[in-house]
Order: sequence, then structure tokens, then C-alpha cells
Amino acid sequence: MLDYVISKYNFWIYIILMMIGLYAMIGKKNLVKKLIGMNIFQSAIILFYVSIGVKAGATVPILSGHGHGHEAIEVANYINPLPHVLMLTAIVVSIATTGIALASLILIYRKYNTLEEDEILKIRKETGA
Amino acid sequence: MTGVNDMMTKQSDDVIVKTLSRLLIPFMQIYALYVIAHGHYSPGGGFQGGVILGASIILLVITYGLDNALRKMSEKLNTILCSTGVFIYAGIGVLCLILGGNFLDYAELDQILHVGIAQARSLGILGVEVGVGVTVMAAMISIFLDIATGGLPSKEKNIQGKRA
Amino acid sequence: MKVIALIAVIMTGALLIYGVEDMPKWSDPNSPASSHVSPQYIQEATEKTATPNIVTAVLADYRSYDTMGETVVVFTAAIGCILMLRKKRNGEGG
Amino acid sequence: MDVLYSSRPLWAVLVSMIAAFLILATGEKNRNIRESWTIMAALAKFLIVFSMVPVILQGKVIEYTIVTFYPGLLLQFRIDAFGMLFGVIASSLWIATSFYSIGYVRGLNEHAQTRYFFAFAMCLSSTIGIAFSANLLTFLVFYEILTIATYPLVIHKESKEGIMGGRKYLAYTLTAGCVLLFAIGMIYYMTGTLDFKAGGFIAGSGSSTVLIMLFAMLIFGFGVKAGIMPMHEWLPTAMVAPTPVSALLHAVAVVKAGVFGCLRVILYVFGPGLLHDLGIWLIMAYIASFTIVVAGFLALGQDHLKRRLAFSTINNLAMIVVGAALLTKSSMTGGIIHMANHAFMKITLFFCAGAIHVKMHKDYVSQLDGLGRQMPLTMGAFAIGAIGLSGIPPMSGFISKWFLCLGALEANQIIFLFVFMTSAMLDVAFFFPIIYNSFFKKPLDDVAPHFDEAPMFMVIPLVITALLSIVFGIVPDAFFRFFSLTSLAVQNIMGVG
Amino acid sequence: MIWQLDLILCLFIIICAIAAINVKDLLGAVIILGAYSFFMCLLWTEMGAVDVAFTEASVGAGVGTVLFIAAVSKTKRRSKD
Amino acid sequence: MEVTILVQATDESFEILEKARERSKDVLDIAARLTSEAQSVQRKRVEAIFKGARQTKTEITRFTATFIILFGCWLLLSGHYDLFHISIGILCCGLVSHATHDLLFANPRAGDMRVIVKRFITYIPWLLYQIVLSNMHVARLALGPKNLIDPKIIEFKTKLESDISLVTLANSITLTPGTITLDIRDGVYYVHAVSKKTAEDLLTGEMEDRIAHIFMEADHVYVQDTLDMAPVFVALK
Amino acid sequence: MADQFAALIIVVPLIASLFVPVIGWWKKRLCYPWVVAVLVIPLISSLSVLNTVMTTGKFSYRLGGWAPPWGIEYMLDHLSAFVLVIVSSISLIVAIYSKKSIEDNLPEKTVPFYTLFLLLVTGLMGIVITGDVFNLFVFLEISALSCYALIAIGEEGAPMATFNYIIIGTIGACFYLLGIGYLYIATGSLNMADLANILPDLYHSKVILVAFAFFTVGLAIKAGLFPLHTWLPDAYCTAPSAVSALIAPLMTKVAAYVMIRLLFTVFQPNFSVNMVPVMPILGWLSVMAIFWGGIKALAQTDLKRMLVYVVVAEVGYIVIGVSVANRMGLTGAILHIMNDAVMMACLFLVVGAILYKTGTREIQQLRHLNKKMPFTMAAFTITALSMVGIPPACGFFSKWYLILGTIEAGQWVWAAALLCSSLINAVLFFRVIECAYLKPMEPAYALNGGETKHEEIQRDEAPLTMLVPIVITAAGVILLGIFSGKIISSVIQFAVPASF
Repeated sequence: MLDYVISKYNFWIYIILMMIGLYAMIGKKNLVKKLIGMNIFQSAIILFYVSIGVKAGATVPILSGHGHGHEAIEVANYINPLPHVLMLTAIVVSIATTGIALASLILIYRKYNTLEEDEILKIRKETGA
Repeated sequence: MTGVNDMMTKQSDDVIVKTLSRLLIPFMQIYALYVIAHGHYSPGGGFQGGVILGASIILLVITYGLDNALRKMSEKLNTILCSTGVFIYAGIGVLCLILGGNFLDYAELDQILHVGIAQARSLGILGVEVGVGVTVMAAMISIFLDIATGGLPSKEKNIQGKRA
Repeated sequence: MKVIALIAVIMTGALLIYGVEDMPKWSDPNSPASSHVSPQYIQEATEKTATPNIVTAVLADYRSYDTMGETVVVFTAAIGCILMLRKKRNGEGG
Repeated sequence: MDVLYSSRPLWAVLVSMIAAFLILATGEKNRNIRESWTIMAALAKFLIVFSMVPVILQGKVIEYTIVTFYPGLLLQFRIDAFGMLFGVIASSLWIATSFYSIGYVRGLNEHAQTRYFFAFAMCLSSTIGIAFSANLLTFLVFYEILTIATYPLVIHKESKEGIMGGRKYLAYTLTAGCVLLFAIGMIYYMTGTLDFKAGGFIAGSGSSTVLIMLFAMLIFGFGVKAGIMPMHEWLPTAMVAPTPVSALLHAVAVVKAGVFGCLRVILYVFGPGLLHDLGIWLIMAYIASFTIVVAGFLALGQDHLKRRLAFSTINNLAMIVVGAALLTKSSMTGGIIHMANHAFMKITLFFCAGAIHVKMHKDYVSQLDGLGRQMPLTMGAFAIGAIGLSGIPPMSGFISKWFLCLGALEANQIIFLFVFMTSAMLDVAFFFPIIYNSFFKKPLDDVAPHFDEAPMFMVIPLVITALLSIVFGIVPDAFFRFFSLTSLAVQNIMGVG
Repeated sequence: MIWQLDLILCLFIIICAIAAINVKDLLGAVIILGAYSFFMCLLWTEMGAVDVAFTEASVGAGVGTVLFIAAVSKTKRRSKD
Repeated sequence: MEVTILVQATDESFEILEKARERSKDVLDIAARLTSEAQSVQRKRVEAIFKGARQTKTEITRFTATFIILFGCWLLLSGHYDLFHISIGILCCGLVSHATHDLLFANPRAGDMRVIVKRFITYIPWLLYQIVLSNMHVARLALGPKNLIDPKIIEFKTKLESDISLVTLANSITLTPGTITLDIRDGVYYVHAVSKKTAEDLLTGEMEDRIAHIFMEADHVYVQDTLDMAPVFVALK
Repeated sequence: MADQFAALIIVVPLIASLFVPVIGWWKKRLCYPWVVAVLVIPLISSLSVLNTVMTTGKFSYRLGGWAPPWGIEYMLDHLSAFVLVIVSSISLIVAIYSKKSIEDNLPEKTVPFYTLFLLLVTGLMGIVITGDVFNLFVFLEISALSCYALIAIGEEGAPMATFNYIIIGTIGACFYLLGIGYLYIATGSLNMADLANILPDLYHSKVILVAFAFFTVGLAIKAGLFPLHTWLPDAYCTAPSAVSALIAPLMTKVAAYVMIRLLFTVFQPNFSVNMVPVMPILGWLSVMAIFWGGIKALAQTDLKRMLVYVVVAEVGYIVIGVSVANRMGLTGAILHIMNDAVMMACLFLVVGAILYKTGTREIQQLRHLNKKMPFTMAAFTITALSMVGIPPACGFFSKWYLILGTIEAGQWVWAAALLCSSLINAVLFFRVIECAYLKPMEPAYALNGGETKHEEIQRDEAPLTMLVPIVITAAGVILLGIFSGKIISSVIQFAVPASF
């Protein structure tokens, strides 16, 4: 059992992080907190992907004798590069989403002068919008 | 607008911060360019370099104030750069298309570069990394300016416009 | 709301943990993820693109379409912020 | 059976649709051009339809496929004798109605005339589509178009009652449409085909429970338009529509389409044999006879002339359904030919009601005293129609009632004989007072003592339809060959079943 | 890979994550988020994903934090939860 | 009666005279001002021409200096010394120095760059030595009895002028353990010192003197400096 | 060269969007003609692709010239080509329409608006055309981000709606990303065709099961399926007219397309239908969506808000077609993707035109609209009839196939839901039609004791740039209905996965 837990502990970590992030996204009332949760959520997924790529006994996927490539390349020596590639994209997507979300946050603050979800809902109800 | 906080966009009056960032920014930029140019051999590439480039300008905004920074990098230029970057990327792809290959097939670039297919691909990668870098830099600056100023990057002109 | 959030989160987590059970052991060099597509990248990417950093080679050549997409994402975000926030310079400040 | 492939059915449908759009394009400003479209389309349509009658009478079938979706699922026209009969009724009466409508709307100076004529043309187009459709899907398509095309006519007055009537109409018919859609989907799933076949095609494709349910759904779907008793409620409320519309609704297009659908279901989808086996024919007949009697009694209580006519319509339509449901050769003949006969007689009656409305602005039975002196032609035609509906010999109504009664005897169901008799008595009871009052009672103050008819546009059509119903009483096969078509249809059905 | 280091980093990350969503001062929360990103990037370096770590260091811990601070300074610093 | 009228008349006449004098004074003033303004404009124009020339010159020097520094940096980082990478490097350094040459050398002083660099390099070992010393002191503080720790904020006015020297001093103070620069406001340093000794060390002003020496500031202009500066002045003239 | 049309579909709007800021900098007025002119090219390209697919069968386009599991490819079969044509034509129509609405409401934001408009179109088409699950995510994000920004510039309450959309949309996208991760860890591949080959051996793995669950939930969020639709009404309702006319027809439909793609192409039907209990769940959820959407729509007095809830219900239609999982149902679902796109486009365009001309969206205030805006109202009426399911209009045919599908699957309740929904639609739309066409609905009628003053109502039709798209879509509603047989027999029956 312990062996089982240890052999996959990084997956557990990522699941815990993801749950924290998701909880903040759904459960927190403050909008900035939601965004913080979103960032945590996204980087948890990235952690998951990075863990997929890990190979025991392998090194970073940069060949040392660059450019020649005549010597045989041992696949087992290099970490799987594909998840890294995917995650570069995912990180950029996450920052872009954060940017847009923060911009809308400022619009919201301008309109309601608060960032608490319940207060905004109250204001909207009062104004009948 | 209520509660305008200019913390991020007015000139800092701390001499230490100002002087250090003044000295740091050129090195940040050269490092960013190095990261873009050496993405083939070491970690890094268009994104990281672009973000660092953007960060250097953001630092300029934070320490020297918006107006000084905008003198170096106006909004319009920034927007144009933003699309130029993507255009470099997509343009290389279309160039491959025009040369008879599929979209983004850098091997076709060999027809005009004459350096061998592998090298052509390498150069293609460099080209797109530059495109990525330019876009990311401009985009980061643009997003930061919009958020930090609440959409009025050149504030003083705006106030004058209001008075007039 | 918090309770609902907690329930939803726990359910999601439970589902994910359920899936973990059948995953290959962590850092297993023979897992499908490491043995299906990626070996060929490691073997031929440098040779074919003259780029020792395999990540860069895959990012900007094999999957360059993805990368173009992500550049466009950044571009979209920048234009999106401009659309949402930026006001005309000498306008009435509306 | 010989099949003739021709695009004439399509043109018969399209001609009035094209006319409808021409009417819309012409608009309110050029009234004469607009109405000439209507008349031209009516004539053209009649010619196209009538040109196909000889072919049908030779025992051939005309077919035209519009599109094929999947095998067995297609939009197709196929004209057999039964469809032809309905087509001829509709297209011939449209001519009369067109002229009459022009007189009516001009006489009353109605608003939104363009919309009126547009909807009218669309109605006719879809009615012909219904008549010629080869399968249930095509039938449903045109049936739904008819539903919607009739809606602007029902709400034409745009008064509160008109809108309420329109809502009720839509509620009933759209619900029916949904039920039909489901039932037809079921049938396609079960049999893989939807083509009408004389004598039915559905037998043996499902358990009897399922088949009975399907039958109930289909009869409900079509019965709503046909005004079978629990679903008749919309029909009297829809009487707020202008009279030509009521004429169209109750004599030609809508209700006849419902009855036509019921008959198609009974005779061409299920078929006499299957209905016998399932034992639901009798239930069907009982329900319809209930409608006959109750509608007759309700009609007695109506003072509003058009409402009285509406209940009379319900009564007569149920009679047609009973005729089909009895499943004997004679009853079928009676039912089918009654479709034609009733159409001519009832349209005459509505035309008369409309003429009275236009001329005298009178709507109630009790206001008609002595009107026969001022409007002898109108009231004469009314008398002819009423006598015909009561089944008195020289008129065409007699022939259909005769066959119906024969059928009841053939089927060994004496009770229906009594139903028909009662119905005839009731007809006499609610029509004869009108005739009597208008001709023999002392005229009311506002009735002019001299001859002063409604516009000729209105009178001539109603006289012609009245005369035609006499002619059909004497020579059932005259002009339109209704009798031949009927017997051909019955022959097809019985020949198989 | 040293699993002890791994574990410590993971622990830090989780602590940072929980702190980031629980601190009432938004500026503080944002800074903690930056620290979270930084630890995350250490963890990834340790797993061999240098490119990803580099990106996260510049994007997540760098520009991301700056954007958050800019937004918070434009709006409200206190949060109710 | 007449007397009073006479007195009044006299008063009035004096007033009129007074006014006339004031007005003439004003006119004279204005004339003088106009002349001086015209002169100053003339002077400014001449100055501007000189300044422009000087500016272009300093800009070129700044650009070159920045470029050289950045390119050195690039070569250090790069590790690929083929033609392709070097040319990319030149391109990049050119771009960056074009964009930022006014940042790296924002307030150039009359001084020889080489001297400053030379002195700065010699300053570093001294600073390191100081750091080691105070490290040991702080270690003793940390390990020894607690009562030696006596944190307080000291403030002192500095004679340094330029930004760069102010920052160098502040960073040197912060780098030596035990002291942290909190703020510099109007030439006054606010420093947090952990113990009495560190504070006293700082207040001797040795570090300040050395930094002033590096950047050739205040009254620490040695003979050597003037000699260094002579060719510069010659060049300017 | 014919193959290269596939590349043009994405590349042209993308590069064109880059030039919009430049053009806008030079002359603002030129943005609009530029966008319209540019959007013609993807339409032509996608038609050409459809033509190629119809004549020579499906083909793939390798980006960068790399072989599929290593590089990214476009997967062009009947389904994707068909949806591409829909997306490109609707976006062209909406682009033509957008002129007045943007010039009047957001004159300062023309340039970024059109940039994002093109990017949104690019994103949607990228989603449809790609054959790589991760690439799909990237384009999903492009479309989502541009959509967020476009919605946020809407009316009162738009920022909050946008924020909710961002949060929920990001959860959806992240779930999708998690699904990809789980698939990747089990298979090592990202290519759809490759995955379809590998997956059958792994169907009993829990990883695949979880991946499937996350895909489904993520896409259900994106498509706005019933319990996960909460972001949809506010976001679509507060967006500017031109934006909601683009996203309401396309966003949810494209998500539904992805659902079909994943459920039946990446995973085999035999897994999705037989091995996981997802189909009944989806089906029942869509039944609830239909009823909930319908009932909420009935409660609205605001025309646009009513339509937004109808969108929720329409998503239910398509998902029912997917979840009956038979040939007829899928035919109906795919046909409904097209029909609903056209109908929704028409309805939202009409609402936009009404708002532009009269400044109101309240149903009760639409009086005399048949006189003021006869063509607009005629278009509305035609589409409304189509929504109700009156035959020659296209709505009937998709409903017919959906019902056939439910009957074949033996799901009577689902069939009943579809039927009820057309009745609800009838109530909804005839309410509007009565208000717009009939006199007694005006309050003056009651006051004057049933007689209305005869007042001359001037015709005040929407400008031509608005009217033409409206008329085109309305004509499309009829024509697509009439030619639906042709469309089904030549395209859709091949688009339905072959294993049915």
C-alpha cells in the first residue's frame, strides 16, 4: 500500500492542488480569489503533464553533442519532450486567460465598486438589472 | 473613476529602485534576446524571451512612470508589434505554402536559403521564435498597461482633453 | 455555495484518483506516454531540424501549428484587453 | 397498376404558391392585378388538376418524387382516385371561393386584404398537396403548412375573440401535429415505409396494442381538424373568421383535409382487414356516431347562423368517418362521395350566410324573417343546400345518405341506420325553420321589400354551387366524375382488402 | 531525482496554495501565489522540465504576479474570504 | 480757506508727479527686461547649438559604451562563436543599445569612464573584506549573549550627489551584514543597524569617502582626478 | 492546390485579423469592408473542401509536412467539412450585418472588435478542422478568449456575466485538458485517428474511463448543456447584438460538433454507447434542458433573453440526437447543427435589428412592427415557424429525424420532450408574432373600447447591411428545409460515423 502511494505520490499532489484550485474557483466569493484558484488549478494540471513526461534515469531533453547526430541516441536517456511542449502552450494560455479575466475584473469594479460576488449580486438585484 | 491608484504607473521616487532598474533593464533585454536566439541549444525560446523583454518594459513603467515609458514604446507601436509578431509566424508558414509545401513546412525554405533542409528548418524555427517573442513582448506590455491604467495609458493628455 | 463547491471538488478529486489507479507507475520509462510517439522525437528531431533542444524542435517545428495557435492566444488576449478597457485618448472619457 | 411519371402534381401545388407570392409582391395598391392573380391561379390549378382526371379514370396512377431522404423516406406525390376526388373538389371550389371572396372583402372593405389572399392561396396549395401526397410524411408536411396558412385567416379580424379563436385553433392543431409526427415516426420505424397503399400497409408489423395506439394517435391527429367530437372545440370558435374563410375551413380545405386524413388512415394505412381484426372499427364508428347525434343537437341550440352551420359540419364530417369506419363497400362509397356532396352543399350555405352578412350585416338566425323576398337567389340557394343536407331525394345529399344507410345494413349494424335517420331529422329540424322564416314570415323592418341582392361577385358563385349540388343529385357522375372516382377508389380498397 | 527534495517542494507548494486562497489581504495572497509559482518551477526543474520551469518562472512568477498586483492596486486590497 | 486749497493743490501736484515717475520707472523696467530677454534668447540659442552638438556627441559615446558592455555580456552568455551567432549578437546588442543607451548612462558626469571602472574594481575587494568582517561580527552577535543586539535606525546626511553613487553606497550598506538601507530621502540615509558597532562603523564615513572617490565627487577630487580630467576639458573646448 | 484550400480556411482570417489594427490605424472605415471581403475566402475554401470530400472522400492535411502521430494534421471528412461551411457562411453573414450595430454602439472600439471577430471565427474553424486533440484545445481557447472579450463590451451587467463565463469556461477547458492528459498517459498519442486505433485495446482501463468522463463534462460546459449552462443566458444576452448573433448560433454548435467527434470518432460508438452509461445521462439532461429552457423562456418578457433560453433548449435537441446513438438520431443532430445555426443567426439578427431601430427588446413593445419593419418581421415569422417545426422550413426536418432516432432507441419520453418543446416554441413565438402583427395587443385598444385610431405608421426598415443578412438567413431557413433531402443524401449520411 505504501509502495503504491509512493510510486504515484506526485499524482496525489497534483490532485490535491487541483482540488484546492477548483474549490477556490467555485466556493470563494471574492473574484480575485477565484482567479488565484484558477491559476492554481491550471498549474496543477501542468504539474500532472510534467509528471507524465518524467522517465527514471533520464535527463533533460537537450542533446549535448549538438548538431552532429551521428552517434546513436539512446531514447531512455532523455525525458519525454512532448508534455513539455504541450505545457508551454498551456502556461501561455493560462496567462492570457488571467489577463482577460483581470481586465473584466476592473470593469466589474468600476461598475459595482466591489469585488465580492454576493455584494454584486445584491446590487444587481436592487437595481433590477 | 473612484479610487484610482497609480502605484504601478507613476514615477517612483525611490532613487535606489530607479537607478538599479535603469542599470538592469539593458541587461534584461540582452538576456531576453539571448534566450530567444539560443532557444535551439538551451532552455528558452520565443516565449520566455518575449516575456522577459516585456517585463523589462513593465519595469520601466513601474519605475519611471507611464509617460516616460510610453516615449520609448507607444501604444500604437505596441499594438502594431503585437500583430507583426504573429504575422512573422504566419508569414513564414504562408511562405512555405507559396514555395509549394504545406503550411509551416520549413523544409521548403531551403529553396531560397540554400543551406540544407535541416538548417532550413533550424532557421525557420528561429524565425518563428522571433515572431513569438515580439508578440509575447508586445502583448504582455499591452495587457499590463491596460490593467494598470484601467484603459487610459496616456492619462495626462486625457485630462487635458477633458478640461478643453 | 461552499458546501456545493466542496462536494463538487471532492467528486472531481475522487474521479481523478480513481483514474490514477490504472496509470503506469510514475517515471516508468516504458509507459505508453514515453514509448509511443516521443521516442521518435528524441531520435530524429535533432538530426532533422539541427536543433539540439528537442523541446524547441518539437514546439516550433513538429507542433508549430500549436505554437502558432498559442501565439494567437496571446495576441487575442492583448486585443481583448484593449477592447475591454482602452478608451479613446481625447474622448469624453465614457 | 400503371404508373405515370409527371410533374403535373407539383405544378398543381406550386401554381397557387407562386400566386401567393405574386399577391404579396403586388400588394394593397394594385388590387385588381392582385385579384387577377388569384383568379388566374384558381383557373390554372383547376385545369391542371382536371386534366389528370381522365388518366386516373383509366386506372393509372400519377407519381412525382420531390426528394428522397432515405430509402422509404421521401417527399412524393402520387395521385390515385381518392386523392383525385379531393383534389378536384378543392380546386373547383377554389374558383367559386375566389370570386366570392373578392365580392366579400370589397363589399365589407376589409383590412389586410393582401394577407388574406396570400393565406388563401397558401391554404389551397397545401390542400392540393395533401390530396396528392403519396405517403404519410408528405401528407404531414402539407398538413402542417395548411395549419399555419389557415391561422392568419382565422385571426383576420384581429379582434380579441379572433385572437382567442386563433390561439385555440393553433393549440388544437399543433398538438395534433406533434402527435401525428410521433405516430408517423413510429410507423416508419416499424415498417420502413410510409407509402399509402389501398387496403393498408401496416398489418403485421407490430403487436395489436401498438397498432391500436397508433390508430388512436393518427385518428386524434387528423380528427382534430375533422372536428371529431371531443376535439371539435376550436371549430365553432373559429367562426369569427370572415365567411369565405369559414366556407373554406368548413367545406373545403381544413376540415376536409382532416377527414381525408382519417379516411387515408382507415383505408390506406390500416385497411379494412386489419381494422376488422383489431376490432376497433366499431369503436371508431360509435365515437363518430356519438359526434353525429350530439353535434346535431348542439346545432339546434345555436342562434348564430355560422355557428349552427359549424355544428352541422361536425355532424356531416362524422358521417363520412362513420361511412369509412363501417368498412363495407356501400358505406365507403357513401362516405367518400359525401365528401364531395357535402362540400358543395355546405359551401353554398356558407356563401349564403356571407352574402346575408355583407348585405344586411345580420348574423343570427332570428333576424332572417322575410329575407327571402329581398334576396330570393341567396335564400333559394340556401334552401337547396339545406334540403340537400337533410338528404331529401333530388339533391346530392340523398345519394350519399342512401349509400351510407345501405352500408349500415350491409354491416349488420342497424343502430347506425337509426343514427343516420336521426341525423337527417335533426338536419330538417335546424334548417327548415330558417327557410320557412325567410320566405313565409312577415319581413322585419329593415328588410327591403324589393329585390336587392348582395354583389354579383358573391351571388353568382353561390347560385352555381347550389345548382351543382342539384345536378350531382340527379347525375352523380356529372362534370367532375365524382362517382366514377369514388367507385374506383372503393374498388381499389376492397380489391385488395 | 531526489525524492526528499521532491517531497519538501511538494509540501511547500501545497502550503503556498492553501495560504494563497486563504489570506485575506489580496496583495499578500498574490505574492504567495508568486511564491507558489516559484516553488512549482523549482519542482519542474527538478523533474527535468527546464523549458517549462523557465516559462513558469518568467510567466507565472513574473508577469502573472505583476498583472495581479496591477489589478489589485486598481481595485480593492481587502477580501472578505 | 485759501491755504487749505493751496495745500490740496500742492498735494495733488505731488501725487501727479509721483505717478509720472512711477510710470516712467515701469517703462524703463520693461525696456530693460525686454533687452535682457532678447539677450538671453540669443544666448540660449547659441547654447542650444552647442548643447545639440555636445548631445549628439555624448549620445554616440553612450551608444558605443552600451554596445560594448552589452556585447561583452552577450559573448559571455552565448558560447557559440560562429559567424551566424555573432552577427545575431551584434544585431541584438545594436537594437538594445539603441533602445536603452539613455538608461545605462542617464547622468553622465565629467569624468573618465576608465578611471571609474578601475577604481570600482579596486573597491570590490575592500567591500568583500568589509563583508567578511561584519559577517564575523554578526555571527558573534547571533551566537553570543543576546544583550549585544541593539537594533536601531540611524540617519546621516550624505555628501554624495549623483544617483549612481547614492545607490552604490546604499547597496554596499545593505550588502554588509548587520545594516540595511531603508530609504534615501533628500540626501539623508535611513539605515537600520543591528548593533552599536555596526552603526559606529558606518558613521565613520569610510565607505562614503571611498565611494565618493570612485565617482570623483564632493571634495575628494584628488590631484590624480584633475589630471585625469584635463584632457576631457581640452576636448570639450 | 485543391488541398491547400484547407490551410487557407484558417490562415486567411488569421492573417487578416493581424491587418485590422494596421488598417484601422490608417483609416477606420476600411475595417468593415476588409473583414467582409476576407471572410469570403474561407467560405469559398470550405466549399471547395466540401466538394473535394464529396468527390474523393476524406483526406488529411499535414501541417509542417510531418506524418500524423508526430505532426499535427487537419482531418477533413464529411462532418468537419460540413460544419466548416456552416461556420464560415454564418460568420460572413454576421460580418455583413455587424456594420451599423458596431458603428452606432461602439464607435471607438471598431478596430479591436473586428480583430477579435476574425480571431473568433479563426478559433471556431480551427476547432472544427483539426485532427489533433491538443490542437483542438488551443483553438478552443482562442475562440473562448475572443468570445470573453467580445461579450464584456456589451450592455449593463456584461462584465459580471463575462467573469462567470471565464470561470466556468476555464473549468470546462481545463477538464478537457485533463481528459487529454489522461488519454495521453494511457496511449502516448494526441492524434485523433491514431487514438481511435489505439483505444479499443484499452477500453477497460480506468484511465480511459476518467478521461472520457472529463471530456464529456468539459464539452458539456462548453456546449451549455443543462446543469452546466448557468453561464450561458447572461453572457449571450448581455453581449452586443452582432456578437450574440455570431456566438449564439456557432459556439454551442461547435462544442456539440466536438462532442460528436470525440464520442464517436476518437472513442468508438461501441465504447461510448455500450461500455459507459453516458448516453442515457446525456439524454435525460437534454430532456431537462429542453424543458428548463422552454419554461424559462416562457417567463421572459425580453425578446433576446427569451431567445437565449431557447438556445439552451436547442442544445438539448442536438445532444438528444447524439445520445440516442443511432443513425437517424445522429442525422438529426448533424442536420440540426446546421438548421439551428441558421435559425438562431436569423433570430438574433432580427433582435439586433429591432433593438437598433426601436431601442427596445420588450416583447410588449413590438407593436406595429409588421408595418414598420415588414421584411424583418417576415424573416422572424418564417424562422419562428421553423422553430415550431412547420414543414417546408428546416426546423421540421431535423425534428423529424430526431424523433425517428428517439423512436428507434425506444426512448418515448425523449420523443415526448421533443414534441412538447415544439409546442412550447409555438407558444413562445406566436406570443411575439401576435404582439408584432395584431392590433388589439396595443393598450390603446382597450381604452378606446375596441376601436383603434387609424394612425399612419411609416415604414422604418433596418438599414440594408442589416436587412440583407436577415433576408438571406430567412431564405436559408426555407431553402435548407426544401433541400434538406439533398443535403442529407449527399453529405450528412456520410458524416454519420460509419459504425452506425
